[in-house]
Amino acid sequence: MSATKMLQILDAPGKDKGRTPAGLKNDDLKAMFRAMFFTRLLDQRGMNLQRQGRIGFYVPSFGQEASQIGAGYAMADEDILFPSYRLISIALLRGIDLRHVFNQAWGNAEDVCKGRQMPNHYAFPEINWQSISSPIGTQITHAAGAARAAQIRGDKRVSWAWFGDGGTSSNDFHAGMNFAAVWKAPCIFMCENNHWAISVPQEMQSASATFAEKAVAYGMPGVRVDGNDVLAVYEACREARDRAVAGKGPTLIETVTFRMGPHSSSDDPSKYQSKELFESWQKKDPIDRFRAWMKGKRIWTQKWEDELKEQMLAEIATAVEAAESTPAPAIDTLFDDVWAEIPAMLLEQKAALIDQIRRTGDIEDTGGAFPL
Amino acid sequence: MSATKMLQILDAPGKDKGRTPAGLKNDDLKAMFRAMFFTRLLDQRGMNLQRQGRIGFYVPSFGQEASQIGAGYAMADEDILFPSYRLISIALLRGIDLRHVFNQAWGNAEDVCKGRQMPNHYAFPEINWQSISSPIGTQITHAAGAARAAQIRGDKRVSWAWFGDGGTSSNDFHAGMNFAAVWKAPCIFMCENNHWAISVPQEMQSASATFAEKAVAYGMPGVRVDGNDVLAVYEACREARDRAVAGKGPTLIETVTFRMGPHSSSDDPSKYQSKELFESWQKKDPIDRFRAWMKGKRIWTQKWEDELKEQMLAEIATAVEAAESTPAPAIDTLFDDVWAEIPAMLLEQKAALIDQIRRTGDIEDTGGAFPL
Amino acid sequence: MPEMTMLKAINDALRIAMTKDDDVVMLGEDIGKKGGVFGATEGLHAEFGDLRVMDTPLSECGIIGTAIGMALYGLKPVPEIQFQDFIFPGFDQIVSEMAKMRYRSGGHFTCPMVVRTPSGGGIRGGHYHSQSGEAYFAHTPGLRVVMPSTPREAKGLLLASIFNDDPVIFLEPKALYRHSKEEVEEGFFTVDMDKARIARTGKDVTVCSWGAMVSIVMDAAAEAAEKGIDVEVIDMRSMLPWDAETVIESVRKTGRCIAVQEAPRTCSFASEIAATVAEKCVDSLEAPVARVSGFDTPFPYSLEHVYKPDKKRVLNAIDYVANWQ
Amino acid sequence: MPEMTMLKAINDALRIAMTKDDDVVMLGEDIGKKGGVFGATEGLHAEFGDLRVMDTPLSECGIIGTAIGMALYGLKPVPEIQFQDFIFPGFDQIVSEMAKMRYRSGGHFTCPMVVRTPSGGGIRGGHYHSQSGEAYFAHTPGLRVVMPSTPREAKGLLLASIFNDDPVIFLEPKALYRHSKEEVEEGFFTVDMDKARIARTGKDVTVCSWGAMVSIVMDAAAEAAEKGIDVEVIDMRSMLPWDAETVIESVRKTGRCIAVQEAPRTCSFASEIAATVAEKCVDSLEAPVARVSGFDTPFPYSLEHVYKPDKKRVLNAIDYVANWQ
Ligand SMILES: Cc1ncc(C[n+]2csc(CCOP(=O)(O)OP(=O)(O)O)c2C)c(N)n1
Ligand SMILES: Cc1ncc(C[n+]2csc(CCOP(=O)(O)OP(=O)(O)O)c2C)c(N)n1
Ligand SMILES: [Mg+2]
Ligand SMILES: [Mg+2]
Repeated sequence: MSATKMLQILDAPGKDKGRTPAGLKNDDLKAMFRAMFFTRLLDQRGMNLQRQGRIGFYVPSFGQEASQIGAGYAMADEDILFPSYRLISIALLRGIDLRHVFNQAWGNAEDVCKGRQMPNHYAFPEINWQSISSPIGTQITHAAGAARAAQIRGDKRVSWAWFGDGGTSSNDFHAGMNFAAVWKAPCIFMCENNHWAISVPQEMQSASATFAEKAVAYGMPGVRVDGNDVLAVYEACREARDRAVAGKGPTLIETVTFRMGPHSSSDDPSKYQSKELFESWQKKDPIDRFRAWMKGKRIWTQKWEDELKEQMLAEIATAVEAAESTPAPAIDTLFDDVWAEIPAMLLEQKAALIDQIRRTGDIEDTGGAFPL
Repeated sequence: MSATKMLQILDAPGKDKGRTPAGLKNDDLKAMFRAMFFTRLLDQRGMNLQRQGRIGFYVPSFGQEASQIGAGYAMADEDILFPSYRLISIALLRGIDLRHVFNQAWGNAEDVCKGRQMPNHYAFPEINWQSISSPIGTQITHAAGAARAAQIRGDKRVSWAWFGDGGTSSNDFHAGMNFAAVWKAPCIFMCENNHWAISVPQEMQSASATFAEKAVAYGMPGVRVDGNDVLAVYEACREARDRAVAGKGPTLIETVTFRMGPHSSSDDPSKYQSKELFESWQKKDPIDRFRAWMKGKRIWTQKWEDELKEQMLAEIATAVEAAESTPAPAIDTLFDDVWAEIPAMLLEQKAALIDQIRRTGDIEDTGGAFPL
Repeated sequence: MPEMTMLKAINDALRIAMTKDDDVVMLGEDIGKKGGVFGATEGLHAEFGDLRVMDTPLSECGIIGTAIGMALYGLKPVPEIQFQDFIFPGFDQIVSEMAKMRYRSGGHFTCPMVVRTPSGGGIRGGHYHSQSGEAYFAHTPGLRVVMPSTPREAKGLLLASIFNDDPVIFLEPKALYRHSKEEVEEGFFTVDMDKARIARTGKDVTVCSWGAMVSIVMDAAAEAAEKGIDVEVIDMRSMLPWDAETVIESVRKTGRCIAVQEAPRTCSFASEIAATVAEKCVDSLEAPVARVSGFDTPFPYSLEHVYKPDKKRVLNAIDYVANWQ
Repeated sequence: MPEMTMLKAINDALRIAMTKDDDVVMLGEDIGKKGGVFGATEGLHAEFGDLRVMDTPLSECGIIGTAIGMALYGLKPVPEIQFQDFIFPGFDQIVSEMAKMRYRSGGHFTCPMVVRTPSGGGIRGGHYHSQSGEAYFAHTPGLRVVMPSTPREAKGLLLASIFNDDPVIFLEPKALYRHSKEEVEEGFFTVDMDKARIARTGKDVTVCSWGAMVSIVMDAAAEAAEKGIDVEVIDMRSMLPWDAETVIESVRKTGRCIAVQEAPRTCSFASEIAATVAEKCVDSLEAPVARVSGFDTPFPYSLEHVYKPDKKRVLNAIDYVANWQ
């Protein structure tokens, strides 16, 4: 593995072509496909819901399904995830109930996060999925710290941090990589290079030839892998995890992929992205590539996919309906969870609000549209 | 030049040994020696003054004179300096009046900075020496920005940022290196690797094999040079400057040297540094090495050095006396220069203070000792 | 005079500044071809090119730090931070460098520059696209902290900020970007940021606010007038330095005062106004100085409309102080 | 009971916490072999080893960010920031992550941890080794902001902070590190940070302060007593959440109030106290609430003693409010 040469398996030239990475059975391959496919369907639905004005915001991961699921499949249950906002695929793979996803999108009363954050800012404690925030990169130092904590406790658990090409410019990338490397902490840094940070192309993000090479600055191995090749991503991650668990320290993995949709439901790439570039990547669609490979291996059939699709769409529809019909959180929840207990000063603010509503009636929701 | 192999000239094996870098005449060599030697004497005096309780704080650069003067000699007058607190040598080389140095150490009424900053936090506008602050690394992005500004204006001026091994861990190192590289800005990043960030040794600062290698992360050349070899440092800097002026972008230079004194007048290295390590570096004293080389070339004589020393000590003594006998800044200067004009709210605070002093007398100076 | 949204007025001010002075440069995330996520820099990259309108890597530390370097060199940088909530990775540069440069160098080095950034709620942005951080900046001597309340104010204050010798944090009330419209003079003009603006004269209660809250306060004042309460509305414009005199003079007349803001309450600029008014107007005050503000919680998502002070909440406070005895 | 300096009391508290609970870990610059630049962690590295007392690379962003990760994992990290002035490179982690973690995750993830850092003036440290930044933190819901005023308070409040479920910014008044001495109980005990401490009872004037200012206020109170002015001194202990009740009750009794701090004046915690007192005690106040504070300038070097409120300045304010009519 290398920081400059790109690992490929799916349709790589030569001997790699067609091999199945060690440890993967047909059922695994099918599960990987299923997860990628499900993500695509979910994203289409999420974007639609936003276009219809039913939810305020959505972040799809069109084109990045292999980069995500390859990694997700390499993780162990006990591992700890420090995800970005563009990563719902792995939560689904780890078995998160779809209702949680849509409850969060609506920020309703049953949302795990109590309607306090924008859509796509999930927290799923039952799968060690840490709470997502918007500031780019902040989770990277958390992952390094959690990995150090596992080391201190003597636990064999690996922390995974996800971020984009843009995220490599953040303060926390620099600090997180450096601390983890000095500590030789069991941490894997996943850089999804989807070529864009909103409208800023990768060559304006960094003058380095690759993002994987940034590992050199920290004395850490850097691996560059074809991010539209789910098997290559899986293998690179698996090896990095083995290293981490063996006490050999952290790894930076760059998955080279492409954002095949807008940055989010608020973005219009036509202002800054050429049609040709988009089309050249469409040809490398990670689902299409994996499907073709599986078909060649006779693991995939059209009938299987059709059945999957039907089931999945039904599942999504049910979850959407349930979430949409759940009311918003109660007003007094606004004051919970700032501190472990509500202090007197905040109780007073709460009482004043409740008193005002009692006297002058409900507060009108005037809305507002998210631009980004 | 290379990020992993170390450039040496002074007593390097093989053909480099003894060669004089292009462009340096005997007078230049003597000027370089003089500047290194002067710095050493000044630092001894500064430390003494602090020990005697006459100034509050001092930062010496014992052992780093070659690393600094080699670079200082490679700069052009029009270049812009973004120095660290451990770099008075270059200000002296560029002809700063010694009185400025001691006025600043005393923070007296004639101090360029009006007594507002700790000792060693100089600002020397007449030599493009930017104002120094204490937070580590903040000047690195400034240098990148000034270099970009020169590029925008079409000026052939180079910005120089100085920082230590510890400084490479700062947010601003990461951002400054990245921005400068993406912009191909005429900027030189000088990392003085003196092996310590106060008590933290370089191997706890970064797991990378060298600091020069960090350049790879930014797609920028990195150069590792013997920092106790003034000629090697000069040559590396000269080449980097030529590149910058030619529009070829920034360079990171790591000068490998050693902090042969305490971190500052407040530090005691015996708690964390072995005597053996110190002694091994004492043998590589940059002034001794350069003296030996010059002697071999018959450029140096004991008499010349003795005369220099006498002159320099007298010069220092005069400047110390003048600075020490200059009074502290007037109390009302406290309110100047926060904004371009003093706003009403601050005028009111000033008036209240002046009024109080008028009524209740002068304010007592209770002192306080700096621990770091 | 053409009618402009606040976004258009800001875009216009930027274009005028760049045309007037070659030293004005802009840098930030997505401000180039995309024209900014809100469109404030629309068209400027095409007009002024790569060297004057720079898309940057994703680092607010880098954006502000390099802008300071440009200012030290002699340019007039106008960096954009995509959301005020994302200014914190560059906070050290603001507090330690930008704010203190003039003072620490004895006046020899200065960094006049304007950090533009959308601030406040109104777009369903949750914790991280809605905060009002003015108190952080207003507690930092050396900075100017300015926030406009209408399109005309935005243009005039932005031009005044750019052609000013101090570093400015210019907070743009994103709720008004598209939802405010006003006739705005063409060409170059400035608005005096050292003076607060009396947006409505009145004799019963003084209400101080800034940014997007001003129009809400104006609505509340109109409704209060129907009930016979005559409200004087002060648009603060600048929070550091701030014009206490105008406020004090008003409260000496009305005897009652309210400060209205979106930010959390504790240690806020509303607290500063209340403290100052209570001290300076102790003899004329006929009621406690009330603060209407966001709660001491993070900015929420689903309940944003409950968190942000609205007309009802302001009216409630007006009733409270007007009826106090 | 042994007599301890504040430094010793803090060192003692840290040792007790680490002995009591294996999950307590420390990280920071120079806290290992060197024992911290002030010596607060002296001996702890030798006693508890590399895994529990970690020297880190020079990055406050890394120190606070990784400490949050450790807290999320279940440890109880106690990071040290070498000077409060150097916390700003990690400010984003504090404001965006540490403070909001509990709220944004619906209470599912929390990061109880204590960021210890020396604060305030008193060592001739100039701009960057002297600042009092409490207002920045006290404006950030979700944080606790605590500052002790004596060695005993330091030990008890630090232990209370470590064994507490919220993230705490623990500001150590460096001026008192070596210059305060007091008898302090041995072993584990805590001090209630939710309650302000009445350091001196009095009936004429209430003076609120915290950290190093408390002993200066106590001196001033003693001198005022000679002039027949009976001062009640309140040590706030915590600035967020803060105990307004104790202050209000006191001012209802004395009718006069002063807040004393080292920090710059505008948007400060003294402003918060003044605003709240003016609002809540409007009927009992017999004088304006005065603020004695640092000026709205950076912290100076040569004129540090003029910048920091001293006994004379406090007495001046006491005279002012006591004689107000
Ligand atoms: C600190 C910070 N600055 C700016 C933003 C606004 N922003 C949101 S996403 C984004 C681009 C992120 O790009 P990348 O890291 O490549 O991730 P991707 O969206 O491509 O997956 C930006 C600039 C932010 N969220 N946080
Ligand atoms: C942001 C910040 N954190 C901590 C400090 C305290 N401090 C002052 S010097 C220093 C070590 C610097 O080491 P290095 O960068 O290697 O420079 P050197 O002193 O060795 O020249 C530290 C930690 C500081 N000044 N700024
Ligand atoms: Mg990207
Ligand atoms: Mg060093």
